[in-house]
Amino acid sequence: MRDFLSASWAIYAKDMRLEARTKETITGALVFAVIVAFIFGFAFDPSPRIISVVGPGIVWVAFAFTGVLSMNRSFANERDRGTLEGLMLAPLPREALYAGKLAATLTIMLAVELVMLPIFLVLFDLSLFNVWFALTALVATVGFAASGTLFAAMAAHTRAREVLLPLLFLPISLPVIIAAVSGSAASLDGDGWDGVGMWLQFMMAFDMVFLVLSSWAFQYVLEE
Amino acid sequence: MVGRILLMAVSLALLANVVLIFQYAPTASTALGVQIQRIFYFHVPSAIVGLISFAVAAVASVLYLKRRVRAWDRVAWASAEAGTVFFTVAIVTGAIWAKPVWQTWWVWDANGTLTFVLWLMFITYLVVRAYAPTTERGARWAAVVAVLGAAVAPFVYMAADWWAGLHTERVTGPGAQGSLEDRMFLVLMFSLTAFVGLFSLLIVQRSAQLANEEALEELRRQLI
Amino acid sequence: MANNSTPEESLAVDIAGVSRSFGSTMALRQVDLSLGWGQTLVLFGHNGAGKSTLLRTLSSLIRPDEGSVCIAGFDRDKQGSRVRESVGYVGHQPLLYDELSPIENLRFYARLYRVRNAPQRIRNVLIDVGAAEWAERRVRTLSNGMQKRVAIARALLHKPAVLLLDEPETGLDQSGLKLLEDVVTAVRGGGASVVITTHNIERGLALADRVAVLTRGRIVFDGASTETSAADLQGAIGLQPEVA
Amino acid sequence: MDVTMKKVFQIALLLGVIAAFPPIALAAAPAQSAPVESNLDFLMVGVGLAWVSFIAYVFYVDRKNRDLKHEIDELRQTLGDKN
Repeated sequence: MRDFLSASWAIYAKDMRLEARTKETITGALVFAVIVAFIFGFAFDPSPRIISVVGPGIVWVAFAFTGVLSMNRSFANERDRGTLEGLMLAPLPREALYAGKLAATLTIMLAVELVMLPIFLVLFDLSLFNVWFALTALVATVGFAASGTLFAAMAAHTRAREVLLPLLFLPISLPVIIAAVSGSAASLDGDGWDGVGMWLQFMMAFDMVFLVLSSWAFQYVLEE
Repeated sequence: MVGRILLMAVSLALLANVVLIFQYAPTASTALGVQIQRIFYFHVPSAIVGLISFAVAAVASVLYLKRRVRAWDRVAWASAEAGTVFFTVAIVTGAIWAKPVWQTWWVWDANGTLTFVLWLMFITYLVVRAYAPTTERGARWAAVVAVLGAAVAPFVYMAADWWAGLHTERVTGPGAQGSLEDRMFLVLMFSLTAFVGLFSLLIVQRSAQLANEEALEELRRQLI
Repeated sequence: MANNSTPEESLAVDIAGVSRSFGSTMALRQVDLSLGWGQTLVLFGHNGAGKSTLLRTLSSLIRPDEGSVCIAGFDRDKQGSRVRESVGYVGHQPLLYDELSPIENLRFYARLYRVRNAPQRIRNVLIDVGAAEWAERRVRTLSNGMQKRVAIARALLHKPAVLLLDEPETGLDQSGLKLLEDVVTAVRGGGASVVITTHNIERGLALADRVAVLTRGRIVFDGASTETSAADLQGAIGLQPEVA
Repeated sequence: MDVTMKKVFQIALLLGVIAAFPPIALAAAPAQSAPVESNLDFLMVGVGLAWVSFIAYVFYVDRKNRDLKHEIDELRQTLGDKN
């Protein structure tokens, strides 16, 4: 167990150090999210009545697609420089590699979501600063990252990874998107646990199943 | 020899099915579209057989990942291809039936959403197999997609059901039938068995064809 | 002796009946190979003969279609991580992160390979490959030859029982080649074994205890380096005489 | 020569079956009461034809498959003897 933690920590620390130095993924994802928000800004007239209905949808479309973007980076540069082989050679268990990469992608996605909150406030006068929304966002992003990391490892090895990753990722994460939008809507209407609770439990169940399943399937995706 | 008997039996069943649907099945109530309702006997069986093919593909994929026996992968591939066709038929017939009766091309109820998502998963299964760098990896990745697709199915169904409950009044979509007259039920069951027969016929044939392809490749290898 | 205990009676490398095909091309065909401890095996063969595939199979990167692979007494399927622990591999790519310095790269790998007293060990291997003075610069700013030296340092970091070198001479300058020979003799002296693939017959023979020739996925010659000569090898492989 | 004869025979058989469908529908037509029902029978013919051609295709693929398998086994035989 100690080996598992130290190995996944090593990978997580390395990815964070690389990201801190290059800031490649976070800037890309952030710019993309802002553009998506702007486009929605023009798509709907920002009257409070419409925004309260459409708001959660906008937020989660932006988060889902920036998620796809940041997942793509997590394995793409490892694959292009061939360093993924270095990780395959090392005696670390495949699940630790999955856990390290999952944590790295999750951190970047949550960071982008955090920075987007004030932008949604300014653009749509949509105040997302409440606990229930934060909980929904956290559990949903874990759901995204769980299968996303697995599919990013798959897509990185193909020539059409920008096409393949969304095709792989979006159908699987549809339930999370439905739950996140409904949960966020409920949290915005201010009905705490009785409104948001069922969606949170749904997403937590989803996360459990897909964290276990994805880390089991990870070995088959990586193996040459 | 078994193939021939199955072939004959399924052919007769399919032809008899056509006659049954148009002659024996009663005319439906106006609420269900009177004559157009007869498409129901194609729509529901193809959706059900689509689900069966997804289950077969998922189970065969798990066995292939565990035991690496090529036969399992061929079965999974064959049922994925057949399943894609059945789901396409289900979606098209569902739309044809929904438009005149419920004035929308598609009802996003639990059944409809599940059929659509699993159809997308099958497309992803075939795309991943085509885009993979080598045939072995393509087989393994496709197997992973099938397993994850099967795992997401209950979540999609539940999320869509809750979401539909929240948003649209309980429209009687293709799924919500109420009780069937016995003659309707008989024709439905006959049609379902005919379709299941067709499904197994396609699986037997397609996996035999895949086996031939692999045997040819093996021979070519020995010649070089 | 290597830092992990290796059962005495086992061999450093013991593979039998290994085949592997990619699509319709057979990369390896029923390959049997064994290598004792403290020995160097040099593998010759023209391009596409399957040398790299064989080496990657030994390193457990590639899973064979058939056959068994035992490295340092551990079975590849049953004790995968023990095999990976005992192998040092240098391929065509250095497997280093451009944005990190050699020291940061080695510190990362030291953690993955659970190397004890890592800082000391990192300094030693960097000195062994002559990469100490530019160990702080980003790998992106280093030349291919320098990156290859750091890659060799990475492969030596955890004192592997079996060192696998895939055409290590590519990219190395004269002093680099000299260093490579010192490293190989030092590793062999320490009781570990080395498998090298190369095109350079003279240099290969100089390092080899055992020589093997691979043609189209099959081993056509496998014997002590004394049993053969540069001329025989050229005949066997069908290579033009290599310019030393 | 006889292979093409076999093909001709099979095509003739297929066309025969397809041609047989309309008379059956028309024979059944008068039994229907309301006139509006008649186009239902044409629909039946249409769907029936679709299924017949599909079934013919399945038979065709099945035969192709078996020929291929036969050929592969033969190839394996000759290869087996050679080495």
